[in-house]
Amino acid sequence: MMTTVEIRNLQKSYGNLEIIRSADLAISSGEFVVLVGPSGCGKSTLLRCIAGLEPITGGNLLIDGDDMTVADPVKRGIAMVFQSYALYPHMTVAENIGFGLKIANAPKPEIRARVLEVAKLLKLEALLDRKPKALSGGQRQRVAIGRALARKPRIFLFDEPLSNLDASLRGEMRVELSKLHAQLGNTMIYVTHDQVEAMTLADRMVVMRQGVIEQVGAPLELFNNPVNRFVAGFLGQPPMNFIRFASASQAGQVMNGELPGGGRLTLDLPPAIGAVSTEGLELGVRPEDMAVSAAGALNATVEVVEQLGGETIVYGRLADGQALTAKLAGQAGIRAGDRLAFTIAHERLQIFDATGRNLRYRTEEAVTIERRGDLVERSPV
Amino acid sequence: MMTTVEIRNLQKSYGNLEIIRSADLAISSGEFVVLVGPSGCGKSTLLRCIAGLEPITGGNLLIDGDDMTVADPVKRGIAMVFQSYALYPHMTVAENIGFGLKIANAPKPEIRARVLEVAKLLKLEALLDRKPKALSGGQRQRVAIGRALARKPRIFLFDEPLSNLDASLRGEMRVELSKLHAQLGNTMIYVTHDQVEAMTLADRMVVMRQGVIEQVGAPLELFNNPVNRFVAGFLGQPPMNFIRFASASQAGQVMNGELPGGGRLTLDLPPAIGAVSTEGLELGVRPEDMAVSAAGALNATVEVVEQLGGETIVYGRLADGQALTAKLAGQAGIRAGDRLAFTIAHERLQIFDATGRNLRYRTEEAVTIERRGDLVERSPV
Amino acid sequence: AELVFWSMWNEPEPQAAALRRIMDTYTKAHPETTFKVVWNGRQNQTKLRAALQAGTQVDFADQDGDQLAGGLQKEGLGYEIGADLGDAKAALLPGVLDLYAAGGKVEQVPYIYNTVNIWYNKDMLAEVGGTVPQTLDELFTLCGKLKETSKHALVTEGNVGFYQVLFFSHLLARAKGSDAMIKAFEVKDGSGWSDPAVLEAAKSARKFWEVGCIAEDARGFQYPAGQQTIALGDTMGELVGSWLPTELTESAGADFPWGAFNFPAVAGGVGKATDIEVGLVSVMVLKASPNAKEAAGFVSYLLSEEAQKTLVADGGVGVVRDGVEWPPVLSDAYASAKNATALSGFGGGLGVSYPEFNATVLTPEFSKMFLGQSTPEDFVKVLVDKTKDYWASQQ
Amino acid sequence: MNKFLTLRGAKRGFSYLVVGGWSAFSVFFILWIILASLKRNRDLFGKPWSIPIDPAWGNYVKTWVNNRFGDYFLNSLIVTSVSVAALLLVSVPAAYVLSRGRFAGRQALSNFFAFGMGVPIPLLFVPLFVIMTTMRLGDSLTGLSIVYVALSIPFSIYVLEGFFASLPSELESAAIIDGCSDFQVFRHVMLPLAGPGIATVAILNFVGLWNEYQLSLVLLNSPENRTLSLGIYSLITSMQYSGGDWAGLFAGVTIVMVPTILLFIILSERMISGITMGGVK
Amino acid sequence: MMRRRMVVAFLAPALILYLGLLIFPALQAFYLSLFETSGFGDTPTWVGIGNYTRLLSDPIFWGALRNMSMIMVVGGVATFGLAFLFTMLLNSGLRGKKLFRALIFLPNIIAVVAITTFWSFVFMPRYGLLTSVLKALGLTSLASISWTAPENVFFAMMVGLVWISAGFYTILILAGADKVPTDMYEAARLEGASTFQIFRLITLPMIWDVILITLVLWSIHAIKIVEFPYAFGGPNIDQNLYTPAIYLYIMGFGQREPVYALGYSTAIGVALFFLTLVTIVLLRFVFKRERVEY
Ligand SMILES: Nc1ncnc2c1ncn2[C@@H]1O[C@H](COP(=O)(O)OP(=O)(O)OP(=O)(O)O)[C@@H](O)[C@H]1O
Ligand SMILES: Nc1ncnc2c1ncn2[C@@H]1O[C@H](COP(=O)(O)OP(=O)(O)OP(=O)(O)O)[C@@H](O)[C@H]1O
Ligand SMILES: [Mg+2]
Ligand SMILES: [Mg+2]
Repeated sequence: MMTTVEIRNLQKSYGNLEIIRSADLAISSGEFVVLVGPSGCGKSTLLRCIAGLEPITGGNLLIDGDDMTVADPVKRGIAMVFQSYALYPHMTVAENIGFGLKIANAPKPEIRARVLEVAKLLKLEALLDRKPKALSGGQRQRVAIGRALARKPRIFLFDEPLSNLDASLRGEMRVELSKLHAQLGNTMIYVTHDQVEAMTLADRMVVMRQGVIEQVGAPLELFNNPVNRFVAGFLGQPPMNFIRFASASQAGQVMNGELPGGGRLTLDLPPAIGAVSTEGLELGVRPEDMAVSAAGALNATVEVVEQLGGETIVYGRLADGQALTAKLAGQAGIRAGDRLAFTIAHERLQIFDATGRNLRYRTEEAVTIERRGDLVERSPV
Repeated sequence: MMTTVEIRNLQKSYGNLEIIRSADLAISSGEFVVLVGPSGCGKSTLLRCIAGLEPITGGNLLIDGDDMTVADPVKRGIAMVFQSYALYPHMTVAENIGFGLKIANAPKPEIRARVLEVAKLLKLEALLDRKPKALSGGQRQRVAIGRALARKPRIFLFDEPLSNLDASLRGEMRVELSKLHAQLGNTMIYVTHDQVEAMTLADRMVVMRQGVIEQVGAPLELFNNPVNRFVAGFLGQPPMNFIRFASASQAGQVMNGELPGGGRLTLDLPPAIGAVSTEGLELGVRPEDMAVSAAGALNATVEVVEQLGGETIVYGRLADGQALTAKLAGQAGIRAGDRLAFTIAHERLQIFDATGRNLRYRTEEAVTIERRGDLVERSPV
Repeated sequence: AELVFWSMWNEPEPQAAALRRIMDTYTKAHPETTFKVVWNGRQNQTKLRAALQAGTQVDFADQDGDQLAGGLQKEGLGYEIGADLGDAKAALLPGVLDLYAAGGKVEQVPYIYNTVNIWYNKDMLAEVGGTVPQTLDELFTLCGKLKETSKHALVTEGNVGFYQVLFFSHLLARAKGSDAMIKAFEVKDGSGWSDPAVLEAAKSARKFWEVGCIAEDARGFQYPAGQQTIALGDTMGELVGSWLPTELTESAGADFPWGAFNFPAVAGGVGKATDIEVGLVSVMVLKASPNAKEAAGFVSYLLSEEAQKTLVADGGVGVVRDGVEWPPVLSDAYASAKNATALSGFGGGLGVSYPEFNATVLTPEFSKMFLGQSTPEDFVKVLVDKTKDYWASQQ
Repeated sequence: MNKFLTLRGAKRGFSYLVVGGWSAFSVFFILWIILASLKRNRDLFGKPWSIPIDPAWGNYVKTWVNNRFGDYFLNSLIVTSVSVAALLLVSVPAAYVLSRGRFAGRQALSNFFAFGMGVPIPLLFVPLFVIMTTMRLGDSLTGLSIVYVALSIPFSIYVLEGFFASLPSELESAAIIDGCSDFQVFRHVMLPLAGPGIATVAILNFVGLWNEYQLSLVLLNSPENRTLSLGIYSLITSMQYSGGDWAGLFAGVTIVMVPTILLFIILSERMISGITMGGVK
Repeated sequence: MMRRRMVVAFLAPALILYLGLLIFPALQAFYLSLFETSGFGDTPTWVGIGNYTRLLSDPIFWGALRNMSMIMVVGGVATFGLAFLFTMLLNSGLRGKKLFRALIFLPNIIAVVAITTFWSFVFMPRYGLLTSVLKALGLTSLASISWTAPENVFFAMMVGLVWISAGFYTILILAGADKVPTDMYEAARLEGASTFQIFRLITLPMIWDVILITLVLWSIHAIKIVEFPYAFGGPNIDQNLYTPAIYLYIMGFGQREPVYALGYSTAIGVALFFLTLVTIVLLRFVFKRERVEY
């Protein structure tokens, strides 16, 4: 199945309200694209435009090279899982799932078989005869997914399909979706708020903000090489720390900065960068890129410690009062009031100028950066 | 504000369908209790029973010591955020938020001020005049929260209030809720699927399964000292690995086990345990409690590697084909097909018998276990 | 006293205006008598029924004589007024007071007079060189003549059964005399209808269609479409009451050459062409009225020359007092009333004496036959059977 | 691709043809009545298709003045609007309780009201007249309004119950949690949400009562109390005996028709802007 | 959750009016059906169920019942067919939905006499609108049909009746359909359902409660129908157009002929009432479905 989706300068407004400014995106056949962005940035709207549920205000939509800007939704060969589920309240779970097939005039036994298959996949076998009203939120969401799966469309659109599932079920579903994708090879466009989902499922991720696509790329690429402060801050949980330099100066390809509390940093800049304003520069440090060590350049006083079981989040303040978050593995015995020094991995730091631009953004195809200190001992297979 | 909630042998059925079997729970004043459990286990139902929206089939509900089993919802002094939002479609956002105050006959300027305050907190200022129809999913959810906040009730009930928010907003909201709780000191009962939320917000967590409360306790207590396989597997993401022993034998307070692939383990058992059946014993290992090391006792072949940016999840198989998941910090350069050896932290392991009981569950008040290898250098304050 | 008068007229109608004037004049002459009029419109008697149940005081009321006869009068609610009328009685056109006087008791007093005739366009008759037909055959001949000019002699309303039934009642009356209809019905085994004259009358009625007196499409005319064809010059006339010129004034214009002649005689029949069917409008003083005498006084006045003239002048209607000329357009009707040898109610009076049978059997069944949905033979058979049933159920 | 487009266009075209054709007929109907009201009687019957080049405005003057349509108009307006308002006041709460309350006998009571729709109105003429006269409300607009309200209750409750029943119960829960008393739940949440339904019922009743004449015929006597539809009715009955002014009748009909159309246009906007259940998820 | 006090307060006014001005007079009337009376203040004659036995053997009543059933079934199928069609088309994303909806409803706001007069002009032989259109189209054989002749008049009446009713029920059904959340339609559209399928599989079942209500209303309307056929029938209505309710009117209220059989007429009314009850109960039973809440 070869299905490409291309969006060219797509715009969408409700009356005077511009929701999507201008989106360009080319999705190649069989790709799994994940849309992320803050609430209200227009992800659902973009999905609805692609599905043909909303008329597009401007620009073009091409599916497999055919202009589908004004085509009927059916013609587009799309299945969608709605954020609001949109289950038919008068049909049982089985009927909901089989509805699309029934519409397509599939023979009854085939429908039944397919429904069972999907139900099994989604652990809905026991609920097939219930009406949506008697389902829990998570159960409803699974039915909504099942409905889309049953139809074997060219393109899947998912609007936060797992948001109401519990963590373990969500993990399972995620793996199932991943497998499904591998198996069917359909093109999938997926909206989520869950970073884990986004990072693990996506071939490519699209980060949106207020109706504008900020950056598109492979998950790690975005994570390691964000184009600006917004993308950097949006990905990663807890979010990246942005630390205002006490002072900074550029020397050609090198940026020298002084951290609050006195620590010093020297960071190289990409060759293309030229001279930049050192006004309002910020250092971007991910909480997980910090390690506690007496030799550390960043000194902070701990304010809050969150124990997540598998890891510990430490919230502190730098000498000048700026906030700092660190994520440590395991259950660290740290208490509020402790004073800690952190070492930070230089090669993973970003620098943002006052406009939010990432000075260390590398325009060449991003390279996955090897982890500092490789834990792996590769045994010959 | 001193508000305790006590549930005594509470039961709830829909017709013949028993949803909550028998729940006992005492929530002390100002406590933040989080309910977790798989989808459909009855969390929302329990909340609705407490709110007085569903008649209770059996048992008692006490609020501040008063029997409220059949009391009017208004009398209970409760605010609730619904899983399905339940916004009033005919009111603007401002009216939705201010509705409870209006009903309580608060003076208009006061309502306006309060609405603004809440809207600011929830970043809804720009949307105050819209109707719910013109809001995105996340925006609706924030309005639903705002509506509850505005009223300053004795008890807050939250039914997955953040499930539709993006990660960073969710993080912020979580901190806000936490602050709010600290500030108001209200009793809060909170349902969520998000483990991070659960772990960080909860004073105590309640784990439910199919209408039964499995375990109640402080988050880390549950995490470190789960009463059974279900609780152990439910908390922690990715979930705990359950590894069937190749063979096992009990010697008094000590359990000797052989792992698939030949590694051996010797684990002590709590004094009270007595003799147990060694049939079908499983070892519980959390993915984050494993470290790659040539000396490790667990040998696995890597099948899938998920790069989450800040951490790496490795899915592998043991010698006898059992699945194994490990979570490593940072972005490890591991590829499918690699063969890895893991060391595991003995003191953090659990052993489950065939019925799912945790043999290493300690009945004494659980102690936070110090992390192996303390990273902290405590500097005198 | 203040007399309460419930009237069948609507306030804006000229008849109401005329009555108003008469009452005013009366009050001037008898200052102790004033009037409170409730202009109820045609549903007057039905409303009266409810009012009487509620004990509302009404002193006198008016309505079509037929309806009063079958309603208030039949229930004995009318005040016997005969004695109060005095010499007015003698001054009326022939038969008027007797028509409804059951057993000689006068309980309602007609004051407006409508005759049933064939109302026609005089110019059209002249154009085909025709004269007023005296016999049925002459009428049919005239029909033929008109048909040649692709016009029609007569029309009817396809949905007005009581217009259609006039053909039957007239044919029967011309054959067997003015009271033939009632006589035939009152034979309790139904055999009254078995008289061959009845079948003959039915067949003759059908003949009006067969010879083209009436246009085929008239079956489908919904009132007032049929009568409008007279105004439009497609049809010469219609067998109908003398109200027709009034009804058509708006369409035909004030100077339309109206004429009227009686339904012609039938060969070998005992009935005369001067036996006519009439529709009278009557007043009735209610027995329960505390002011019955006073009301009766007014009713006598209503029959006076002065009052009757006012009715003609202001109301544009024909009246019951002999010697009071009707409006010019109705002059033929006046003549026919003056020369009447016998009077009967509408449709041979069956509607007065046996309204239910008339409404549920005779009219609809005749209409069916007349418009070609059944045969004359069927029609007669139904009459026989139903009459029998009717009387059987009355036991 | 193009084939798809034209196929879609054809379907579209069919929809417009059916709906548009039907609507066009309604427009034709209205126009025809208005044109008929401006014709002379002779042309009305002879040339039903003709357009009155020389409109007979006199028809209106006659009807409005001679037949007191001016007064009737006011009466109709008062009786109808007061009745509809009172009707809603009475039947909306009842329908609400009947559809969303939980008490023994609810279903039975609801059926009991529904059965009222089966009573043929003519049966009530005499008893109602007697009752109204006894209560000294005979021949008065007040009495008529009260009767209108009472007799419209079954239909209104029946239809309204349907509207209330389908509102999401989640919102009821939310309102209860927000501290609403049962009355406030009704007043602030359910009532506004049922707005389109209530508007629908209001329109249907308004139209029905505006054109009602049988009851008013029985209950009203005095000409000064008459309503427009009675006016029309007397115009028709006067056709017999005092002249068939059909064009005048159409003038009367137009007078009766115009306000209803206007009102309908205004109210239907409300009815049509049904509240989308966007807030419940 | 509702307090008893509110239940009482909300129900009381409606109940009082209903009992006082509908049930009480109706019972009085029902009682009257056991008498033979003209209603003119005479003392009624007790006949027990006499009026009813007479009714059973009254062919006119049966004929009227047949007409009524024709209206209910044939007219019902046509009315609902059209209403469904309009609902479907109007909800398929046509522009000008509001305008069309208003125009389709329009006939309902016009006095019945005006409508019947209009239709009699449409069907009038010789000069009628339909005839002249057919003539203009060269369909002379159709043009010469007399649409209002006795054998056709019932169907001519039905055309007019359906024309009005279709608008009425379209409005009610559309109002119901508007309650269906739009994402239901969207989901179905994505799954490839045609306009017709969406209507049949989504709209119809989801507004089943409304459909049931409209079906009940239609049946009651058909059973009680007087005005339209009566006005259509003109001053002396043809038996071809009788419905039981018209027959009731004619027997009891001295229309044209002075028939004042109030007792008998009332018996017809009572029979109609029970017919209505049976129909409502039957409909509710046959069309009963689980209530859909969304
Ligand atoms: N019908 C509408 N009219 C006006 N504005 C609307 C409408 N629907 C959505 N919006 C606005 O469009 C913006 C984008 O909405 P959208 O639903 O696409 O957001 P989203 O990215 O999916 O958010 P979330 O993650 O919260 O679901 C929001 O600001 C929303 O308020
Ligand atoms: N009205 C009802 N009738 C019958 N069963 C119901 C009804 N409402 C809920 N249930 C069932 O009760 C169980 C518990 O539902 P509940 O909504 O409490 O689950 P939950 O724990 O909140 O799940 P989730 O996390 O998916 O929201 C589910 O299995 C659901 O199917
Ligand atoms: Mg969204
Ligand atoms: Mg839930």
